[in-house]
Amino acid sequence: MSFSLFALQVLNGVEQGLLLFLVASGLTLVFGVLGVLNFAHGSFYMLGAYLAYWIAARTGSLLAAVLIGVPVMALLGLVVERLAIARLYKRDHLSQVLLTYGLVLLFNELQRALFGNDVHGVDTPTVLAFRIPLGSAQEWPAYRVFTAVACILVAAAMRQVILRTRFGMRVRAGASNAEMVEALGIDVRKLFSVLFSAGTALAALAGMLAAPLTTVYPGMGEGVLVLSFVVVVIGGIGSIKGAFLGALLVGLSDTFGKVLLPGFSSAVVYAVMAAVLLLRPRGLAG
Amino acid sequence: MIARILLVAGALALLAVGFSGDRFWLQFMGKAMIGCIFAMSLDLLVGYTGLVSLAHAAFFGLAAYLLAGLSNAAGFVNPLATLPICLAGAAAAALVIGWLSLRAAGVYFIMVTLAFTQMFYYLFNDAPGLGGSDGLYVQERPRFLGLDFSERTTAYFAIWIALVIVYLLLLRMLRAPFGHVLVGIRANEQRMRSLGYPTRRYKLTAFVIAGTLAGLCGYLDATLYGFVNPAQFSWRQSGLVLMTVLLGGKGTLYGPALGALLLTFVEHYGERVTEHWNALIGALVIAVVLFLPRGLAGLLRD
Amino acid sequence: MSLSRRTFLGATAASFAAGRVFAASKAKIRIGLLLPYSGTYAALGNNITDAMKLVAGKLGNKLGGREIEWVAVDDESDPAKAPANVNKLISGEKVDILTGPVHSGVAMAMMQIVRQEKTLTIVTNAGAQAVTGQLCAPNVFRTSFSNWQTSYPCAEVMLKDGRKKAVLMFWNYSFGQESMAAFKEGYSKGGGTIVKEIAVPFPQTEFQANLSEIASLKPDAVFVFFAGAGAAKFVKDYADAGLRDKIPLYGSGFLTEGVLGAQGAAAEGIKTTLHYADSLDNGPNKKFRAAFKEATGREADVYAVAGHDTVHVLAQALDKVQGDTSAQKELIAALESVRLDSPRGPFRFSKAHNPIQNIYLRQVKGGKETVIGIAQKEAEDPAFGCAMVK
Amino acid sequence: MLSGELRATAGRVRLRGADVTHFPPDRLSRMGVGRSYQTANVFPELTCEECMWLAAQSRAHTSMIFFSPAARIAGAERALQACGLMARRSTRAGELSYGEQRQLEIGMVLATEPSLLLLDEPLAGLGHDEASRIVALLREVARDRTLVLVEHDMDAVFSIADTVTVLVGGRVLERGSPEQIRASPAVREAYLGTEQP
Repeated sequence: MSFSLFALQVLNGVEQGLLLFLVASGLTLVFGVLGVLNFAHGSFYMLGAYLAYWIAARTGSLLAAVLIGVPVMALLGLVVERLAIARLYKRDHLSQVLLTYGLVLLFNELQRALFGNDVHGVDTPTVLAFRIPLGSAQEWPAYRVFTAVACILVAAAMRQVILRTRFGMRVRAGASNAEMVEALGIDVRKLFSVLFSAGTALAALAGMLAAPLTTVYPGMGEGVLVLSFVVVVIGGIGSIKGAFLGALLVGLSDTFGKVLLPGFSSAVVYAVMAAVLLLRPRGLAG
Repeated sequence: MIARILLVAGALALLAVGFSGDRFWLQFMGKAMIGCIFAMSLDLLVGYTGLVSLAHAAFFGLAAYLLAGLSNAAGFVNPLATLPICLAGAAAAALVIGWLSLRAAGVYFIMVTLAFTQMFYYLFNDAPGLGGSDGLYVQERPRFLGLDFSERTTAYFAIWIALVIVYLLLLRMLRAPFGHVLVGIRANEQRMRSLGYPTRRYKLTAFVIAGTLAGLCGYLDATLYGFVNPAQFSWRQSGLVLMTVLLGGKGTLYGPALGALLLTFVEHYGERVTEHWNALIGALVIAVVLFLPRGLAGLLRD
Repeated sequence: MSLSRRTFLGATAASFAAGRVFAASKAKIRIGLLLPYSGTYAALGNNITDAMKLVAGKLGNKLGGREIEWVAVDDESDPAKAPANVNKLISGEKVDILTGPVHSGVAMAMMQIVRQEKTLTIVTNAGAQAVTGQLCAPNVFRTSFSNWQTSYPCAEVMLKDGRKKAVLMFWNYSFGQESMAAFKEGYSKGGGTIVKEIAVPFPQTEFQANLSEIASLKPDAVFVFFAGAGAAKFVKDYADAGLRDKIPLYGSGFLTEGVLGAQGAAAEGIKTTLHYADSLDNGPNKKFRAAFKEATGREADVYAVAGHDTVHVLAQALDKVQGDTSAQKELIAALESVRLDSPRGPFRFSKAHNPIQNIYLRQVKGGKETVIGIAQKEAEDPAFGCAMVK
Repeated sequence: MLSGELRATAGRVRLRGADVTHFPPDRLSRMGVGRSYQTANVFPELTCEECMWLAAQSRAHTSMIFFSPAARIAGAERALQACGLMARRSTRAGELSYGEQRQLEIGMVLATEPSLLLLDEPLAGLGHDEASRIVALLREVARDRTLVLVEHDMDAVFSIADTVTVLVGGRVLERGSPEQIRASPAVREAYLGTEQP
């Protein structure tokens, strides 16, 4: 592999990892603070992508889709938390897994009923519909650069919120000891609702940003969900920093797996995960 | 006492189906009974040891593929040879996956087992010579001493015997010291450790036993249908059996078996009622989790 | 008294016997549909079903004089559930004729059982080679295509265009693998060289790493197999990476079927081969497309055409045997002699019971699939390993 | 840390001369270190008898027996007797009073036949009667075993202990027999305050 090709592949891996981070960060936050393993997280990603398609097709603008869609999904997250997830906080993991698995089935049907089974494309915003030449042969669509930058911005913003705001302080306290937070007189229920809704919005935002890149199709959430699990496991549950590192590692190992071990590339990611677990059973940041 | 009579009556009723000779019901109930064994074996982990594993389908699929491989490539048809090999294969896989996964506790364990299931799925889906997503036929199904297990009746009785043996075996195991230790681990693992139990070793043993039984299910399934496919490895299958255990009532052994039977029938008749069959299942799962956490067995006891 | 009693008994017996004959010819004919109505391929299952019901309706809902009773099972495109679903239709519902499925893994499970049970079966989509190859059986027909048919002819097209060095890229599942094998067969025979084969795990849709690789390899052309969501994504990524104008893209027709809208301008100029195109200019096609649109509000597609042809094929053959499905030998002979003027052009069965049909060369122009020629006239699948072909 | 549940950041833990700093709790238990927790830590779903059984079984080397039913173990019976819960043997541990749960827990530790017991505030949260019952039990236990007791109830400590170490802010303030401690002005000032007996 020539150096320029190698550099290009690194770029591809990082870009893939960044998008994955956006999904996984919501998952890890919700788990870290609420203690709920949310299988429906992938469904929020999928619904986000479908909303992006649906709104963009009507308004002609992806930006409008994000501005309308993200609040809608945050609201959906709030409703789901109140109706279903809130009943799970004191329950075992089995109940959590199954209830959210049931939600996955329901959301799949919801998507079928609302949007049908077809595959849809979403146009990239016209401002970003140009390409940046890379090397002699290949070009990179500007939109990919945009999503990568957007993901980094979201990551930075999350870091600021968690480290510098009152809300973030409560989130950190909640992640380390939920009972303590309750004892301090903070309304944990409200904190949990807001956080779950934020996690949902993050997943949906990732789906919306990814929509022009991946196209929109039924079942798109499940592959992302399993990969996000791998990211969270590698990174260490509840750790945003870990999720960031994990996502980059997964993105890179998937990219290089495809090039170096074609035919078994999908198993590479899981092998990496097994290796990390062997060395650090609680994840990179755990 | 009443429960015991009901169980015996149920077993005899299942046995009676074997004499009906009806080709549909033989295969239908055969599949349902395999589901019973599958759910009971998972209950050993979920209900008794407190381990929520999503790797169960992997062992099922692995044993099924092993049988297909032994039959197609090596021409092995004698179950006295193929059954031990397939079970050993499932057990070995369970040992490796269990050893790795049990390094992680609680929710990590769930995610890691899920990831391993996916890995197995891709390995079997992508590996050359395994038929890819089309799957494989078991060209020559097990037969010996004039018994041909591609005959539905013969296969049915074999499955029935397996079901009865597995039930009695698990029952006995749970009443033995080993079973008590598992229950202790589920109830309070920290305490078990401070009492001097190397709990991980016990959990791993339970994981391997359950995985081996899941392998038995795969073996029986491949024998009954003569067809194996990577979809049998998919995490949806693992999710489904987990749901069966909860629906039936975890930690009761007979409950999950009951759940498997019920779900087979619901699936058979439910599909005619509505096209949105999966939404129905989804709603059912949510309802069971929220309103019936002890499952059908809990209902029966009250 | 005794006489009249005997007469009465005799009369009853006679009428009973007559009744049975009558019932055999007039009882409803049960047609099983093993198709996906949920999951990724639900749209395909719905189109096949709607087309079948549409055509049956035009024929008075009767085949060979017997009223049709449909028995549909949602196979969810899940091969793990397939054996149980097939059992349900054959042993449980006792259908006279089984049709379906879309997913070839489901088809393989189905073949295993129908070869044993001898149920008359019409495969309406799945293109697995084995169905009319290694596993071919007198009681199994296919009205769709074999994977070979959709890819082999494209090799010649590429060579004629002067593209002698190609990269292959495909989803690593049986549909993709078989399509590639067929293409390679034709391409090497014609003197082309394959620079690299890239297998992408199904159903992954992350292609960037491989696109970078293609860009560095600089072949004359790329031949791909993707379908559905993967096809939509790949074509867009390919154009986004700036490769569309540098290295022309060829593929089996499924690369653009049903996803042209999602692909948009990125699909412009792609050449594909398939046994059908929406824009085929013939009477039956125009008629069928109009009727389908009117009945369902949707555009007909290659899947609907398979449904359309399935019912016409059955109608022709069952008319010949007066609807008597128990006379299977005669019915099979009747099916083998079917000639159809299908929306896809002339249609008849090969000895292996796969359609002999034209494979069209299509190109995307102005966002529309246009037929620019026939890639292979009356293409017949080689039916490797089929015992019925001598 | 002593019982292996928390990892030491520095220093060494020695047991009979062997370095056991990084030993897991189950291994320490098998070496004869029994422990109880600050809050009662039992198996709420199991009966007293079953709890005792599990504890005694851990020393029986037969726990990997799969197919013969669990038999009664003499050690379990003895421990039930010793902690005074014979009458409650088939009550679920979760349904016991808090004091009884403590009794049960000490009984479980005894059933593992330890040579060294680590007890973390065994009297915390107990009423006067219950506490005196536990103190009596502990005095009995201490006769032929080493007992390490962490406790704030000084009366109880003085009545059981041979050696008392007073820790203030993580530092050893004074160490000696109960009499010496009682007499120590430093301890009196730092800990007992005006509450002098």
